Amino acid sequence: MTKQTRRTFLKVSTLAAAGLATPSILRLGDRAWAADEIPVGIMYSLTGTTAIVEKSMNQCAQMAIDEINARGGVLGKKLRPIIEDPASEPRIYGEKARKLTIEDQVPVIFGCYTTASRKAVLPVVEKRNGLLVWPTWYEGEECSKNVLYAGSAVPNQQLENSIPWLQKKLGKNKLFIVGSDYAFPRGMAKTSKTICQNIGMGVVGDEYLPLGHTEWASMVSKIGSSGADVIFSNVVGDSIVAFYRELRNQGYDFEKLPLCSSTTTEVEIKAMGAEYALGSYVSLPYFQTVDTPRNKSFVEAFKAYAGADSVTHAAMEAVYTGVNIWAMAAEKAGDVTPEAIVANVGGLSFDAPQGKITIDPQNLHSSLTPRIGKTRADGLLDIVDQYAEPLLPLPYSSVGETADKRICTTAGATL
Amino acid sequence: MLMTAIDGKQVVQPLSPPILRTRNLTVRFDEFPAVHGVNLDVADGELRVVIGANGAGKSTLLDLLCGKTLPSEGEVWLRDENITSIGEAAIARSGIGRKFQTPTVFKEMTVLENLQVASNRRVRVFENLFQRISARANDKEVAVAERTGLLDSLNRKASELSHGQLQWLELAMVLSQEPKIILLDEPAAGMTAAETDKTAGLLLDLAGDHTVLVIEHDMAFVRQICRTITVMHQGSVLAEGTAEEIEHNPAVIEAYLGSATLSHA
Amino acid sequence: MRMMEERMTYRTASLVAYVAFFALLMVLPFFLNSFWTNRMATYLVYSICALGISMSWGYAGILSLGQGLFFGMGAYMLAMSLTLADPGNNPVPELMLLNMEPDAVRDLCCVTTGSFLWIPFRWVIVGILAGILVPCILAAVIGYVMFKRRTTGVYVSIITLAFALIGQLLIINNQPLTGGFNGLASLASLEIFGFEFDPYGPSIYYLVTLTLLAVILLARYLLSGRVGQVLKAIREDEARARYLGYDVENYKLFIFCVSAGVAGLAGMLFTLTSEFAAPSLMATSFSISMVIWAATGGRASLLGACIGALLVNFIGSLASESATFQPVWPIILGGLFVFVVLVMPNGIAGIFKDFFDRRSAPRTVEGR
Amino acid sequence: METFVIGLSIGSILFMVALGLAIIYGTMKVINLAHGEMVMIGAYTTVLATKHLGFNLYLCIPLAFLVTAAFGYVIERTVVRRLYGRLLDTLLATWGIALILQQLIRIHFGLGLFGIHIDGLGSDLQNVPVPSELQQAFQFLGANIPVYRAFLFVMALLLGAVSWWLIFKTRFGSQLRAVSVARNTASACGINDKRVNTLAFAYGSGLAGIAGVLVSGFKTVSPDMGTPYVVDAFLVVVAGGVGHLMGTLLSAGILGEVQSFVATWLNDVYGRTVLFTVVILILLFKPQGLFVTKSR
Repeated sequence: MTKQTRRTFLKVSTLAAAGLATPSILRLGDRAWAADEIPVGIMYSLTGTTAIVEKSMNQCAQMAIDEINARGGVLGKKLRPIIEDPASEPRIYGEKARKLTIEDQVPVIFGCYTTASRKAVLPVVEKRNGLLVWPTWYEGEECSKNVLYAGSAVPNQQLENSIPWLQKKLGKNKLFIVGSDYAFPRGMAKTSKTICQNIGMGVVGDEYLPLGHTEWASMVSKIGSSGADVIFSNVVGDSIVAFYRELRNQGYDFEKLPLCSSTTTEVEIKAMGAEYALGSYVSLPYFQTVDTPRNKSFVEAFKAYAGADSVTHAAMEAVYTGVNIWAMAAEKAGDVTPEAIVANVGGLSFDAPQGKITIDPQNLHSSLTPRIGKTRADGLLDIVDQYAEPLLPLPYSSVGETADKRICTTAGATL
Repeated sequence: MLMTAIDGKQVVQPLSPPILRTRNLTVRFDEFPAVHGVNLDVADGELRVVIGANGAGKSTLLDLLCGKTLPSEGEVWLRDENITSIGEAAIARSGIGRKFQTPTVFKEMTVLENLQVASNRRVRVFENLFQRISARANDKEVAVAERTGLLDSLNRKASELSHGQLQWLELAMVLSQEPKIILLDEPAAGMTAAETDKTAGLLLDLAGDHTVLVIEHDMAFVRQICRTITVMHQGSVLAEGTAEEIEHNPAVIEAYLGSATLSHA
Repeated sequence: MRMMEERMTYRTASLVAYVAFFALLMVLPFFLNSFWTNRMATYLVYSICALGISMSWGYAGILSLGQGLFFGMGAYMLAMSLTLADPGNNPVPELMLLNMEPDAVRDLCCVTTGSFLWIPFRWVIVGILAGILVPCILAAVIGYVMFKRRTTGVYVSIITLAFALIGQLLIINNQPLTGGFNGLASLASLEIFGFEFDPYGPSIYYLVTLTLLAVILLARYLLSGRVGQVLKAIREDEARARYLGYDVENYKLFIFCVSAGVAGLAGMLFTLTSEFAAPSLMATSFSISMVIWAATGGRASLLGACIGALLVNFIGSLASESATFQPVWPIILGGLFVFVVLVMPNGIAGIFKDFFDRRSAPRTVEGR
Repeated sequence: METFVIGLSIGSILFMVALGLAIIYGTMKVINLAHGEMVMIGAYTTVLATKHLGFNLYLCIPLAFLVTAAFGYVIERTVVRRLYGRLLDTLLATWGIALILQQLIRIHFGLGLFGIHIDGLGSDLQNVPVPSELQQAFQFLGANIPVYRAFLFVMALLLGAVSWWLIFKTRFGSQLRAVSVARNTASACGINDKRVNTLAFAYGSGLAGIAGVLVSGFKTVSPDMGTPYVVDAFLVVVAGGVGHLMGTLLSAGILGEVQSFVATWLNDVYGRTVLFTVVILILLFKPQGLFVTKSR
């Protein structure tokens, strides 16, 4: 050990000892925060399987908070982040959400990446009157009044643009839908099938593999023999890489058999090596390549914050949006309680990196701009199609929700 | 007992109906017949010694009797009950107790606990559900311990006992089981001369109340307990008779010719 | 009889330890805020789990690495009842409405394939009973084939592990029936005779503590009696026990089922403190964690296993909440596995016992 | 036909992982739950060697073998050896080692704590460039067969052959067999059984490392990638019969095919379920393994 590292080590261990020695177990008065601070929870996994993506979301949330604090904070108070690591396990998400909501008494948690983790947090925020700001695009089918779905796309915002585009622009008519085995891909598949029916496109397959599954050979050969001329992928996580690589190894080419994904962000492309994703399409409201001054400054700011080789992606942009729109709602309400935020956030607009987003007052989801990107050799995506105006969120599109016939309203969901 | 010679072979004709009978008992390992066509009749209360060279199939025979090994052919009868392949536990319950060559006891338990487990005649789970165990030995356990010289060691862990004491403990456990038939695999192995004498005495003592089947190498010991002897050779019964008869049996001598082991083995 | 005296001392000491432990648990809520009350209750649930492991592994030498399967089944059974008790899921759980065919009848009988299986769970009592019985029956089936074929040792561990994996996969794969990967999360609070258990209040805490107390007393009664003695004998030498006339398989099956029932009970209580049930409860890593809780506290000591579960989880949560310890916590945990096994195979309870029991010559490992 | 080839390649990977486990289990009766982590370390060796040393995939094979064998050597000497005869405890200790190894990769062997990051480590997903000649597919009997899958199959056979030679034709092999059949006798005959153990453990780990290199060519490399392999590989070993090379080979092939065919007809979940069920049935009704004739 050099002198320097030993000193660091000593410092680290002293800090650690101090950290361990002061748990606030005892109920000697509930925790009091300094009057000029507002505690906020940040809860993204720093360890475990989904840490890869969630680490960058954690950084982005901190960056957004730093920016707000630099501008003078919220209601004249600084935001003070309390960071928890739920270790990619729903069980621990629930536990940490309890700690934040009940013990630390934060008025808001910015957190979660997977729906399974959100479901574990849901009972906590609903019964203990907390607020979760949820960032990830997901299957919808939820209508909680304790969750602000800021910047998170729902199926209609990823599918209404892309599936007709595959038919019209690429001339493809036989769709194979493939996904990891959980609610999001299944919800996406249902909405996809409805859309396909409406536009007269055939669905030749709808298959799932367990999350984290990395043996894709059978599935790829199934796709090959199904006669499909286009693939829609709702595969997530580690499986994405194995899936794309298997397609390549079995000799498929995205020019002949195009693939459009709802989940493959810049992070996954970087992880698999851009050559394997080259030419594949992705449908999401945000890509690092969105060509606006607003986004350029966001990307620059994040690279300055997290390192030059980091990439920005949709879930992260939604985190950024979520923190900011929460702060706007707090300013408008003059209060940070979940009720005040929920009552005031409807109709608020934020000039996000992707463009203008607006919170829907009925379902607390966000109007977003659907985009389709095509992967290029450097691992970023060229935007090949985008809407001129943001599209309304319809979280229950999988069971037939339309703009005129809402299922999720301020009164809750009526199925 | 009457000894008759049929075709040069000596067969024991028991006076009382035999308590243990085997018929054509055969087992093969990889087509090699370890025990082959054994017909054994053991009378009630008899003390029977089985001898034979290494690999003659003596231990395998005991394994077949107590259910450790399943026979390829043949049957085992306990009085008029066919106990072939009914499982070790059921065989034990029907009245056969087995002591192994290397003592197998419950090492992490005390001597008393070992005896308690052995003497407990309720064997089903639900019978035992509400059974408490006493910290003290009952009369029966004291008696067995006394007989085997373990009275002073009741509260010691079995793992702390000497090898000889372990042999005694296993014997004590088999006795606590109160079996009709006791199978003993080289009970005197590893014992001092004094202990061997004591064992011989005990075996003679046991015979009568129990039927005892002993495997032994030590001819001195065999002579000491000197009852009917069965000689096994290459998996089959070669001869049966008293010690004296056996030592002069031409077939036995021929089988052991050159090896000259009978008197020492 | 110096030996006897020393035993007495150890006996008295463990009695004191038991009393002190439960006395502490009883007064604890007076000093805890609602978050820590809930967290402690959850950790005590883990203690019950460790207790189940200790019963089968420590006392009978059966190391199940699929305990999470039974825990998860227990959690699901109660969660199904509590799902139906939630007004938002009346008459049919929302998860089924989202997964049904558009023209299906909106009734539990036939809204999705197999949804009729939920019908009995309209009565909470069914959920509660099933939470213990279903894991027991499952264990009976698995145990029957395993033990009748005389599977032992590591084979048992790996087979149970494989069963847990299958269970997890099947639950995930049948989303319209089970909620799939996301599990069941919109649950009502448990209400018995009009009394509502609050996950954050002392009511659940005491429910868990008293259950723990009941389980530990029952386990002690069972294991200090004849059955425990025979199990210990089986652990020491299975064949010997057989030649003494015991049907070894039945004893193993019995304790395996009891252990599964205890895990199921813990699973139900987990549903109450954490308000959800998910397939991740059946994950291999969670099952193995349970084993290490028991190993740390002392595999062959019931109280030890409880304390082990509390300690490992408590330290774990503190470590994960301190920024400096968080990245090295898995290493500490992994190191703990190795350390416990190498250095203190009988866990904390073993050290406690050695302290009173110096004379017992070479230290040996129980329940290999 | 494609399904068959896929099954063959699944079987090949299974075989490579299981072979090491079989040698270790056969010799020492120890289940190494960190065996999957050896696969992981092999894969990370590949990542680092391609990134920093400019190695290609082929060169990484011997390198990864040496690296993982060294890991295996250390693990045996420091932990497994002390637990001789305590099988369940070994199971737990090696699981602990697995946790430690995973986390060491995540925190850059501890350097991450001091702000030093090594490109290729950490909790991110990693990938390995595959030589272009392995990225194609060729036609065989009218089926489209990826070169990489064929390569896996060839490598599996090659490793099987090398191991066979090592076990049956060398002095070390005869010692190994002696120890696995009768440890005490072997050691009484002057065989250093501890040394044999260590070498067997290291060799088995090395084989897993090679499997890791090959896996990295078509799967994601991440710290927890190895975990699923252990259970599958162990099932292969017991299904084939402990200590029987040929049995391991055949059972890996059969189980790979079972999984592949069921996955194609139904889905992968049922593929795995059927796989487990088959193995459990084998264990229950033929505990000696599929390809072993009963012996005393």
